[in-house]
Amino acid sequence: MTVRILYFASLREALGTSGETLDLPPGVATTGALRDHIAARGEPWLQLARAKNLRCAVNQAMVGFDAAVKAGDEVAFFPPVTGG
Amino acid sequence: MTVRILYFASLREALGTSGETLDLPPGVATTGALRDHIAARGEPWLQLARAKNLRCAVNQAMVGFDAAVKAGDEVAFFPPVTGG
Amino acid sequence: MSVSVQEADFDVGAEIAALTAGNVDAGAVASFVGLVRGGTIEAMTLEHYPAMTGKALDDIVAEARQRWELLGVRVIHRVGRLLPGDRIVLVAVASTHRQAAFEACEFIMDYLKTRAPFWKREETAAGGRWVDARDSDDEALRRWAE
Amino acid sequence: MSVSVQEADFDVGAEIAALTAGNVDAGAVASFVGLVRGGTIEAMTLEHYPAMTGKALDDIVAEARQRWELLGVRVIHRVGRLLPGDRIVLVAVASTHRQAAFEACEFIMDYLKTRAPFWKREETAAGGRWVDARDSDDEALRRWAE
Repeated sequence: MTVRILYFASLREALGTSGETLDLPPGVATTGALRDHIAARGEPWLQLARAKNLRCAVNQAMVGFDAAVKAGDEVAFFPPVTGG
Repeated sequence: MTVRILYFASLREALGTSGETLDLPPGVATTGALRDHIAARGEPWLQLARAKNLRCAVNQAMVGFDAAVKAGDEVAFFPPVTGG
Repeated sequence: MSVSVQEADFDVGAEIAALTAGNVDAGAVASFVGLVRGGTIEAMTLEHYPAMTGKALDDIVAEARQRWELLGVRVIHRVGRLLPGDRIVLVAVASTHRQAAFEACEFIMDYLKTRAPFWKREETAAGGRWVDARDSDDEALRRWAE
Repeated sequence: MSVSVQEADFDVGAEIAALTAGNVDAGAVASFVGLVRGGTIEAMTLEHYPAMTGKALDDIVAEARQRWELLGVRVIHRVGRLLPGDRIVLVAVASTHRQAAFEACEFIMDYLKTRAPFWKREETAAGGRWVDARDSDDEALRRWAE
Protein backbone atom coordinates (compact mmCIF):
# COMPACT_ATOMS: atom_id res chain seq x y z
CA MET A 1 0.00 0.00 0.00
CA THR A 2 1.78 3.10 -1.27
CA VAL A 3 1.29 6.81 -1.95
CA ARG A 4 2.51 8.67 -4.99
CA ILE A 5 4.40 11.85 -4.03
CA LEU A 6 5.11 14.78 -6.37
CA TYR A 7 7.38 17.80 -5.98
CA PHE A 8 7.14 20.98 -8.07
CA ALA A 9 9.10 24.08 -9.01
CA SER A 10 11.87 25.25 -6.61
CA LEU A 11 11.15 22.32 -4.29
CA ARG A 12 11.56 19.85 -7.15
CA GLU A 13 14.90 21.46 -8.00
CA ALA A 14 16.11 21.48 -4.40
CA LEU A 15 15.22 17.82 -3.93
CA GLY A 16 16.59 16.80 -7.30
CA THR A 17 13.49 14.74 -8.10
CA SER A 18 9.98 15.35 -9.38
CA GLY A 19 8.49 12.58 -7.28
CA GLU A 20 8.61 9.18 -5.71
CA THR A 21 6.45 6.27 -4.68
CA LEU A 22 6.52 5.62 -0.97
CA ASP A 23 5.18 2.93 1.35
CA LEU A 24 2.89 4.71 3.73
CA PRO A 25 4.50 4.01 7.14
CA PRO A 26 2.27 3.06 10.07
CA GLY A 27 1.12 6.12 11.98
CA VAL A 28 1.56 8.50 9.04
CA ALA A 29 -2.04 9.50 8.33
CA THR A 30 -1.92 13.23 7.48
CA THR A 31 -0.11 15.44 4.96
CA GLY A 32 1.78 17.06 7.86
CA ALA A 33 2.95 13.70 9.21
CA LEU A 34 4.01 12.63 5.72
CA ARG A 35 5.99 15.85 5.26
CA ASP A 36 7.77 15.29 8.60
CA HIS A 37 8.41 11.64 7.79
CA ILE A 38 10.17 12.57 4.53
CA ALA A 39 12.06 15.50 6.09
CA ALA A 40 13.43 13.15 8.76
CA ARG A 41 15.67 11.58 6.09
CA GLY A 42 17.98 14.60 6.44
CA GLU A 43 19.34 16.72 3.55
CA PRO A 44 18.08 17.54 1.02
CA TRP A 45 14.71 16.38 2.38
CA LEU A 46 14.90 18.80 5.31
CA GLN A 47 13.80 21.36 2.68
CA LEU A 48 10.28 20.10 3.28
CA ALA A 49 10.47 21.13 6.94
CA ARG A 50 12.34 24.37 6.25
CA ALA A 51 10.33 25.62 3.27
CA LYS A 52 8.50 28.86 4.00
CA ASN A 53 4.81 28.55 3.15
CA LEU A 54 5.02 25.00 1.83
CA ARG A 55 1.74 24.01 0.16
CA CYS A 56 0.27 20.60 -0.49
CA ALA A 57 -2.47 18.88 -2.44
CA VAL A 58 -4.07 15.47 -2.05
CA ASN A 59 -5.52 13.94 -5.19
CA GLN A 60 -5.15 17.27 -7.03
CA ALA A 61 -7.00 19.40 -4.47
CA MET A 62 -5.16 21.90 -2.27
CA VAL A 63 -5.45 21.00 1.42
CA GLY A 64 -3.88 21.90 4.76
CA PHE A 65 -1.31 19.86 6.69
CA ASP A 66 -3.98 18.25 8.80
CA ALA A 67 -5.59 16.58 5.77
CA ALA A 68 -5.93 12.80 5.74
CA VAL A 69 -3.60 10.70 3.59
CA LYS A 70 -4.39 7.11 2.75
CA ALA A 71 -2.89 4.42 0.57
CA GLY A 72 -3.34 5.10 -3.14
CA ASP A 73 -3.45 8.88 -2.78
CA GLU A 74 -1.43 11.28 -4.90
CA VAL A 75 0.20 13.81 -2.58
CA ALA A 76 1.95 16.89 -4.00
CA PHE A 77 4.25 19.31 -2.15
CA PHE A 78 5.11 22.68 -3.69
CA PRO A 79 5.93 26.33 -2.99
CA PRO A 80 3.21 29.01 -3.20
CA VAL A 81 1.89 29.25 -6.75
CA THR A 82 2.93 32.16 -8.98
CA GLY A 83 0.98 31.83 -12.21
CA GLY A 84 -1.27 34.31 -13.93
CA MET B 1 -24.41 89.69 -27.12
CA THR B 2 -25.84 86.23 -27.44
CA VAL B 3 -25.52 82.68 -26.15
CA ARG B 4 -25.70 79.53 -28.22
CA ILE B 5 -28.10 76.97 -26.71
CA LEU B 6 -28.17 73.25 -27.57
CA TYR B 7 -30.70 70.53 -26.76
CA PHE B 8 -30.02 66.79 -26.95
CA ALA B 9 -31.77 63.43 -27.05
CA SER B 10 -35.32 63.23 -25.60
CA LEU B 11 -35.23 66.93 -24.74
CA ARG B 12 -34.32 67.82 -28.34
CA GLU B 13 -37.24 65.70 -29.54
CA ALA B 14 -39.69 67.19 -27.05
CA LEU B 15 -38.69 70.74 -27.99
CA GLY B 16 -38.62 70.01 -31.70
CA THR B 17 -35.27 71.74 -32.13
CA SER B 18 -31.60 70.97 -31.57
CA GLY B 19 -30.72 74.50 -30.56
CA GLU B 20 -31.11 78.23 -30.87
CA THR B 21 -29.20 81.46 -30.52
CA LEU B 22 -30.58 83.72 -27.83
CA ASP B 23 -29.95 87.26 -26.65
CA LEU B 24 -28.89 86.95 -23.05
CA PRO B 25 -31.54 88.97 -21.20
CA PRO B 26 -30.48 91.32 -18.41
CA GLY B 27 -30.42 89.55 -15.04
CA VAL B 28 -29.95 86.05 -16.53
CA ALA B 29 -26.47 85.16 -15.33
CA THR B 30 -26.63 81.45 -14.41
CA THR B 31 -27.59 78.21 -16.12
CA GLY B 32 -30.56 77.90 -13.73
CA ALA B 33 -31.81 81.40 -14.57
CA LEU B 34 -31.39 80.68 -18.29
CA ARG B 35 -33.37 77.43 -17.96
CA ASP B 36 -36.19 79.27 -16.15
CA HIS B 37 -36.14 82.10 -18.69
CA ILE B 38 -36.66 79.67 -21.56
CA ALA B 39 -39.24 77.57 -19.70
CA ALA B 40 -41.28 80.75 -19.09
CA ARG B 41 -42.22 80.75 -22.79
CA GLY B 42 -44.75 78.01 -22.00
CA GLU B 43 -45.16 74.74 -23.92
CA PRO B 44 -43.13 72.96 -25.17
CA TRP B 45 -40.41 74.89 -23.32
CA LEU B 46 -41.89 74.06 -19.94
CA GLN B 47 -40.16 70.68 -20.51
CA LEU B 48 -37.00 72.37 -19.28
CA ALA B 49 -38.61 73.07 -15.92
CA ARG B 50 -40.41 69.72 -15.74
CA ALA B 51 -37.55 67.45 -16.84
CA LYS B 52 -36.46 65.07 -14.13
CA ASN B 53 -32.71 65.28 -13.57
CA LEU B 54 -32.07 67.85 -16.31
CA ARG B 55 -28.34 68.26 -16.88
CA CYS B 56 -26.42 71.14 -18.40
CA ALA B 57 -23.00 72.03 -19.74
CA VAL B 58 -21.35 75.39 -20.36
CA ASN B 59 -18.69 75.45 -23.06
CA GLN B 60 -18.69 71.64 -23.21
CA ALA B 61 -18.12 71.07 -19.50
CA MET B 62 -20.86 69.66 -17.26
CA VAL B 63 -21.87 72.16 -14.56
CA GLY B 64 -24.63 72.72 -12.03
CA PHE B 65 -27.54 75.15 -12.31
CA ASP B 66 -25.69 77.79 -10.32
CA ALA B 67 -22.93 78.04 -12.94
CA ALA B 68 -22.23 81.42 -14.52
CA VAL B 69 -23.38 82.11 -18.09
CA LYS B 70 -22.00 85.01 -20.08
CA ALA B 71 -22.32 86.30 -23.61
CA GLY B 72 -20.63 84.07 -26.17
CA ASP B 73 -21.02 80.88 -24.13
CA GLU B 74 -22.34 77.61 -25.53
CA VAL B 75 -24.92 76.23 -23.11
CA ALA B 76 -26.32 72.72 -23.54
CA PHE B 77 -29.35 71.19 -21.80
CA PHE B 78 -29.92 67.43 -21.86
CA PRO B 79 -31.26 64.42 -19.96
CA PRO B 80 -28.92 62.17 -17.91
CA VAL B 81 -26.42 60.50 -20.21
CA THR B 82 -26.81 56.81 -21.11
CA GLY B 83 -23.77 55.82 -23.17
CA GLY B 84 -21.31 53.01 -22.60
CA MET C 1 -4.20 58.53 -29.51
CA SER C 2 -6.12 57.30 -26.52
CA VAL C 3 -9.73 58.35 -27.23
CA SER C 4 -11.88 57.84 -30.36
CA VAL C 5 -15.54 58.52 -31.08
CA GLN C 6 -16.55 56.89 -34.33
CA GLU C 7 -19.30 55.16 -36.31
CA ALA C 8 -17.03 52.30 -37.35
CA ASP C 9 -16.55 49.07 -35.43
CA PHE C 10 -13.18 48.34 -33.82
CA ASP C 11 -10.82 45.37 -33.49
CA VAL C 12 -10.63 44.46 -29.78
CA GLY C 13 -7.62 42.16 -30.10
CA ALA C 14 -5.61 44.65 -32.15
CA GLU C 15 -6.41 47.51 -29.77
CA ILE C 16 -5.40 45.52 -26.70
CA ALA C 17 -2.19 44.33 -28.37
CA ALA C 18 -1.30 47.87 -29.52
CA LEU C 19 -1.65 49.15 -25.97
CA THR C 20 1.36 47.17 -24.72
CA ALA C 21 3.41 46.84 -27.91
CA GLY C 22 7.03 47.70 -27.16
CA ASN C 23 6.34 48.48 -23.51
CA VAL C 24 8.41 46.04 -21.44
CA ASP C 25 6.84 47.13 -18.15
CA ALA C 26 3.28 46.22 -19.16
CA GLY C 27 2.30 43.07 -17.30
CA ALA C 28 -1.46 43.59 -17.20
CA VAL C 29 -4.25 44.76 -19.48
CA ALA C 30 -7.80 45.01 -18.15
CA SER C 31 -10.50 45.75 -20.67
CA PHE C 32 -14.21 46.14 -21.07
CA VAL C 33 -16.42 45.73 -24.13
CA GLY C 34 -20.03 46.93 -24.05
CA LEU C 35 -22.47 45.41 -26.54
CA VAL C 36 -26.01 46.12 -27.76
CA ARG C 37 -28.28 43.62 -26.04
CA GLY C 38 -31.02 42.01 -28.11
CA GLY C 39 -34.29 40.55 -26.95
CA THR C 40 -37.03 43.02 -27.90
CA ILE C 41 -34.52 45.59 -29.16
CA GLU C 42 -34.18 45.69 -32.94
CA ALA C 43 -31.67 48.51 -33.13
CA MET C 44 -30.06 51.19 -31.00
CA THR C 45 -29.01 54.68 -32.03
CA LEU C 46 -26.28 56.49 -30.12
CA GLU C 47 -26.59 60.28 -30.16
CA HIS C 48 -23.82 62.44 -28.74
CA TYR C 49 -22.69 66.06 -28.30
CA PRO C 50 -19.79 66.16 -30.74
CA ALA C 51 -18.10 69.32 -29.47
CA MET C 52 -18.06 67.93 -25.92
CA THR C 53 -17.60 64.17 -26.30
CA GLY C 54 -13.89 63.95 -26.99
CA LYS C 55 -13.12 66.50 -24.29
CA ALA C 56 -15.23 64.67 -21.70
CA LEU C 57 -13.51 61.37 -22.48
CA ASP C 58 -10.06 63.01 -22.43
CA ASP C 59 -10.84 64.45 -19.00
CA ILE C 60 -11.94 61.05 -17.68
CA VAL C 61 -8.75 59.40 -18.96
CA ALA C 62 -6.60 62.20 -17.49
CA GLU C 63 -8.30 61.75 -14.12
CA ALA C 64 -7.64 57.98 -14.23
CA ARG C 65 -3.98 58.62 -15.07
CA GLN C 66 -3.70 60.88 -12.03
CA ARG C 67 -5.15 58.24 -9.73
CA TRP C 68 -3.25 55.21 -10.99
CA GLU C 69 0.14 54.50 -12.53
CA LEU C 70 -0.95 53.56 -16.05
CA LEU C 71 1.13 52.61 -19.08
CA GLY C 72 -1.61 52.96 -21.68
CA VAL C 73 -5.30 53.74 -21.99
CA ARG C 74 -7.59 53.26 -24.98
CA VAL C 75 -11.23 54.35 -25.15
CA ILE C 76 -13.38 53.87 -28.26
CA HIS C 77 -17.08 54.76 -28.25
CA ARG C 78 -19.29 54.25 -31.28
CA VAL C 79 -22.13 56.54 -32.36
CA GLY C 80 -24.92 56.12 -34.89
CA ARG C 81 -27.22 53.18 -35.47
CA LEU C 82 -26.17 49.78 -34.07
CA LEU C 83 -27.73 46.32 -34.08
CA PRO C 84 -28.01 43.68 -31.32
CA GLY C 85 -24.62 42.08 -30.71
CA ASP C 86 -22.75 45.12 -32.06
CA ARG C 87 -19.93 46.51 -29.95
CA ILE C 88 -20.64 49.96 -28.46
CA VAL C 89 -17.62 50.75 -26.35
CA LEU C 90 -14.11 49.56 -25.55
CA VAL C 91 -12.07 50.62 -22.54
CA ALA C 92 -8.63 49.03 -22.21
CA VAL C 93 -6.01 49.90 -19.60
CA ALA C 94 -2.41 48.69 -19.35
CA SER C 95 -0.39 48.80 -16.17
CA THR C 96 2.47 47.02 -14.45
CA HIS C 97 0.14 45.10 -12.13
CA ARG C 98 -3.44 43.94 -12.44
CA GLN C 99 -5.02 45.86 -9.58
CA ALA C 100 -4.33 49.29 -11.08
CA ALA C 101 -5.47 48.08 -14.52
CA PHE C 102 -8.78 46.71 -13.21
CA GLU C 103 -9.54 49.69 -11.00
CA ALA C 104 -8.77 52.27 -13.66
CA CYS C 105 -10.83 50.37 -16.25
CA GLU C 106 -13.86 50.30 -13.93
CA PHE C 107 -13.33 53.93 -12.97
CA ILE C 108 -13.31 55.02 -16.61
CA MET C 109 -16.47 53.00 -17.37
CA ASP C 110 -18.28 54.41 -14.32
CA TYR C 111 -17.39 57.97 -15.29
CA LEU C 112 -18.17 57.41 -18.95
CA LYS C 113 -21.62 56.07 -18.03
CA THR C 114 -22.51 59.20 -16.04
CA ARG C 115 -20.38 62.03 -17.48
CA ALA C 116 -19.82 61.47 -21.19
CA PRO C 117 -22.55 63.00 -23.41
CA PHE C 118 -23.98 59.93 -25.13
CA TRP C 119 -27.67 59.00 -25.28
CA LYS C 120 -29.16 55.69 -26.39
CA ARG C 121 -32.43 55.40 -28.28
CA GLU C 122 -33.85 51.89 -28.66
CA GLU C 123 -36.04 50.70 -31.50
CA THR C 124 -38.48 47.88 -30.78
CA ALA C 125 -41.46 46.52 -32.70
CA ALA C 126 -43.58 48.90 -30.58
CA GLY C 127 -41.59 51.96 -31.65
CA GLY C 128 -38.63 53.96 -30.35
CA ARG C 129 -37.78 55.06 -26.84
CA TRP C 130 -34.91 56.81 -25.11
CA VAL C 131 -33.09 54.64 -22.60
CA ASP C 132 -33.46 55.86 -19.01
CA ALA C 133 -30.37 56.46 -16.91
CA ARG C 134 -29.88 53.77 -14.27
CA ASP C 135 -29.60 54.70 -10.61
CA SER C 136 -27.01 51.94 -10.25
CA ASP C 137 -24.69 53.93 -12.53
CA ASP C 138 -24.80 56.90 -10.15
CA GLU C 139 -24.18 54.55 -7.26
CA ALA C 140 -21.22 53.00 -9.05
CA LEU C 141 -19.71 56.45 -9.46
CA ARG C 142 -19.96 57.25 -5.78
CA ARG C 143 -17.40 54.63 -4.74
CA TRP C 144 -14.65 56.70 -6.39
CA ALA C 145 -15.42 59.83 -4.35
CA GLU C 146 -12.60 60.79 -2.02
CA MET D 1 -15.02 24.76 -23.37
CA SER D 2 -14.26 27.39 -20.79
CA VAL D 3 -10.76 26.46 -19.55
CA SER D 4 -7.59 25.73 -21.54
CA VAL D 5 -3.99 25.12 -20.47
CA GLN D 6 -1.70 25.21 -23.48
CA GLU D 7 1.72 26.13 -24.85
CA ALA D 8 0.26 28.00 -27.82
CA ASP D 9 -0.60 31.69 -27.89
CA PHE D 10 -4.24 32.75 -28.13
CA ASP D 11 -6.29 35.32 -30.07
CA VAL D 12 -7.74 37.76 -27.53
CA GLY D 13 -10.20 39.40 -29.94
CA ALA D 14 -11.52 36.08 -31.23
CA GLU D 15 -11.93 34.67 -27.71
CA ILE D 16 -13.82 37.74 -26.48
CA ALA D 17 -16.05 37.75 -29.55
CA ALA D 18 -16.78 34.01 -29.24
CA LEU D 19 -17.89 34.50 -25.65
CA THR D 20 -20.94 36.54 -26.63
CA ALA D 21 -21.64 35.22 -30.13
CA GLY D 22 -25.32 34.47 -30.47
CA ASN D 23 -26.12 35.48 -26.88
CA VAL D 24 -28.57 38.38 -27.07
CA ASP D 25 -28.42 39.03 -23.31
CA ALA D 26 -24.69 39.70 -23.24
CA GLY D 27 -24.17 43.43 -22.75
CA ALA D 28 -20.79 43.35 -21.06
CA VAL D 29 -17.47 41.53 -21.36
CA ALA D 30 -14.70 42.23 -18.87
CA SER D 31 -11.34 40.69 -19.59
CA PHE D 32 -7.79 40.50 -18.38
CA VAL D 33 -4.58 39.69 -20.23
CA GLY D 34 -1.37 39.01 -18.30
CA LEU D 35 1.94 39.45 -20.10
CA VAL D 36 5.59 38.61 -19.48
CA ARG D 37 7.30 41.81 -18.37
CA GLY D 38 10.73 42.56 -19.77
CA GLY D 39 13.47 44.68 -18.28
CA THR D 40 16.12 42.33 -16.93
CA ILE D 41 14.04 39.24 -17.72
CA GLU D 42 15.11 37.45 -20.87
CA ALA D 43 12.61 34.59 -20.69
CA MET D 44 10.11 33.02 -18.34
CA THR D 45 9.18 29.37 -18.01
CA LEU D 46 5.79 28.35 -16.65
CA GLU D 47 5.74 25.00 -14.87
CA HIS D 48 2.45 23.45 -13.78
CA TYR D 49 0.94 20.34 -12.20
CA PRO D 50 -0.85 18.89 -15.21
CA ALA D 51 -3.18 16.51 -13.36
CA MET D 52 -4.40 19.32 -11.14
CA THR D 53 -4.35 22.46 -13.28
CA GLY D 54 -7.50 22.00 -15.32
CA LYS D 55 -9.44 20.86 -12.27
CA ALA D 56 -8.27 23.85 -10.20
CA LEU D 57 -9.29 26.28 -12.95
CA ASP D 58 -12.64 24.52 -13.45
CA ASP D 59 -13.32 24.84 -9.71
CA ILE D 60 -12.50 28.56 -9.77
CA VAL D 61 -14.81 29.16 -12.72
CA ALA D 62 -17.60 27.13 -11.07
CA GLU D 63 -17.23 29.20 -7.89
CA ALA D 64 -17.48 32.44 -9.91
CA ARG D 65 -20.60 31.16 -11.67
CA GLN D 66 -22.18 30.48 -8.28
CA ARG D 67 -21.45 33.98 -7.03
CA TRP D 68 -22.46 35.96 -10.13
CA GLU D 69 -24.97 35.59 -12.96
CA LEU D 70 -22.60 34.94 -15.84
CA LEU D 71 -23.31 34.25 -19.50
CA GLY D 72 -19.85 33.01 -20.45
CA VAL D 73 -16.39 32.51 -18.99
CA ARG D 74 -13.11 31.81 -20.80
CA VAL D 75 -9.79 31.09 -19.12
CA ILE D 76 -6.60 30.33 -21.06
CA HIS D 77 -3.27 29.87 -19.31
CA ARG D 78 -0.06 29.19 -21.16
CA VAL D 79 2.76 26.92 -19.97
CA GLY D 80 6.32 26.42 -21.20
CA ARG D 81 8.94 29.00 -22.14
CA LEU D 82 7.75 32.53 -22.93
CA LEU D 83 9.51 35.75 -23.90
CA PRO D 84 8.98 39.35 -22.74
CA GLY D 85 5.77 40.75 -24.20
CA ASP D 86 4.25 37.27 -24.63
CA ARG D 87 0.75 36.71 -23.32
CA ILE D 88 0.54 34.38 -20.30
CA VAL D 89 -3.11 34.34 -19.33
CA LEU D 90 -6.55 35.43 -20.53
CA VAL D 91 -9.64 35.65 -18.35
CA ALA D 92 -12.79 36.91 -20.06
CA VAL D 93 -16.26 37.06 -18.52
CA ALA D 94 -19.58 37.93 -20.19
CA SER D 95 -22.63 39.08 -18.29
CA THR D 96 -25.73 41.19 -18.74
CA HIS D 97 -24.26 44.13 -16.86
CA ARG D 98 -20.73 45.35 -16.31
CA GLN D 99 -20.51 45.07 -12.52
CA ALA D 100 -20.89 41.29 -12.47
CA ALA D 101 -18.47 40.93 -15.38
CA PHE D 102 -15.76 43.03 -13.72
CA GLU D 103 -16.15 41.44 -10.30
CA ALA D 104 -16.11 37.87 -11.60
CA CYS D 105 -13.08 38.59 -13.80
CA GLU D 106 -11.14 39.98 -10.82
CA PHE D 107 -12.30 37.12 -8.62
CA ILE D 108 -11.07 34.53 -11.10
CA MET D 109 -7.70 36.27 -11.46
CA ASP D 110 -7.28 36.55 -7.68
CA TYR D 111 -8.05 32.85 -7.20
CA LEU D 112 -5.93 31.79 -10.15
CA LYS D 113 -2.95 33.71 -8.73
CA THR D 114 -3.15 31.91 -5.39
CA ARG D 115 -4.84 28.55 -6.06
CA ALA D 116 -3.93 27.34 -9.55
CA PRO D 117 -0.74 25.24 -9.65
CA PHE D 118 1.51 27.32 -11.91
CA TRP D 119 5.05 28.42 -11.09
CA LYS D 120 7.16 30.99 -12.91
CA ARG D 121 10.91 30.73 -13.37
CA GLU D 122 12.66 33.80 -14.74
CA GLU D 123 15.86 33.79 -16.77
CA THR D 124 18.11 36.84 -16.55
CA ALA D 125 21.70 37.48 -17.62
CA ALA D 126 22.66 36.52 -14.05
CA GLY D 127 20.92 33.12 -14.24
CA GLY D 128 17.56 31.65 -13.41
CA ARG D 129 15.37 32.16 -10.37
CA TRP D 130 11.91 31.10 -9.24
CA VAL D 131 9.48 33.99 -8.84
CA ASP D 132 8.39 34.55 -5.23
CA ALA D 133 4.70 34.67 -4.40
CA ARG D 134 3.52 38.20 -3.63
CA ASP D 135 1.82 38.96 -0.31
CA SER D 136 -0.47 41.35 -2.23
CA ASP D 137 -1.95 38.35 -4.05
CA ASP D 138 -2.99 36.77 -0.76
CA GLU D 139 -4.42 40.11 0.35
CA ALA D 140 -6.36 40.43 -2.93
CA LEU D 141 -7.91 37.03 -2.27
CA ARG D 142 -9.12 37.98 1.19
CA ARG D 143 -11.63 40.53 -0.08
CA TRP D 144 -13.75 37.71 -1.53
CA ALA D 145 -14.09 35.92 1.82
CA GLU D 146 -17.61 35.92 3.13
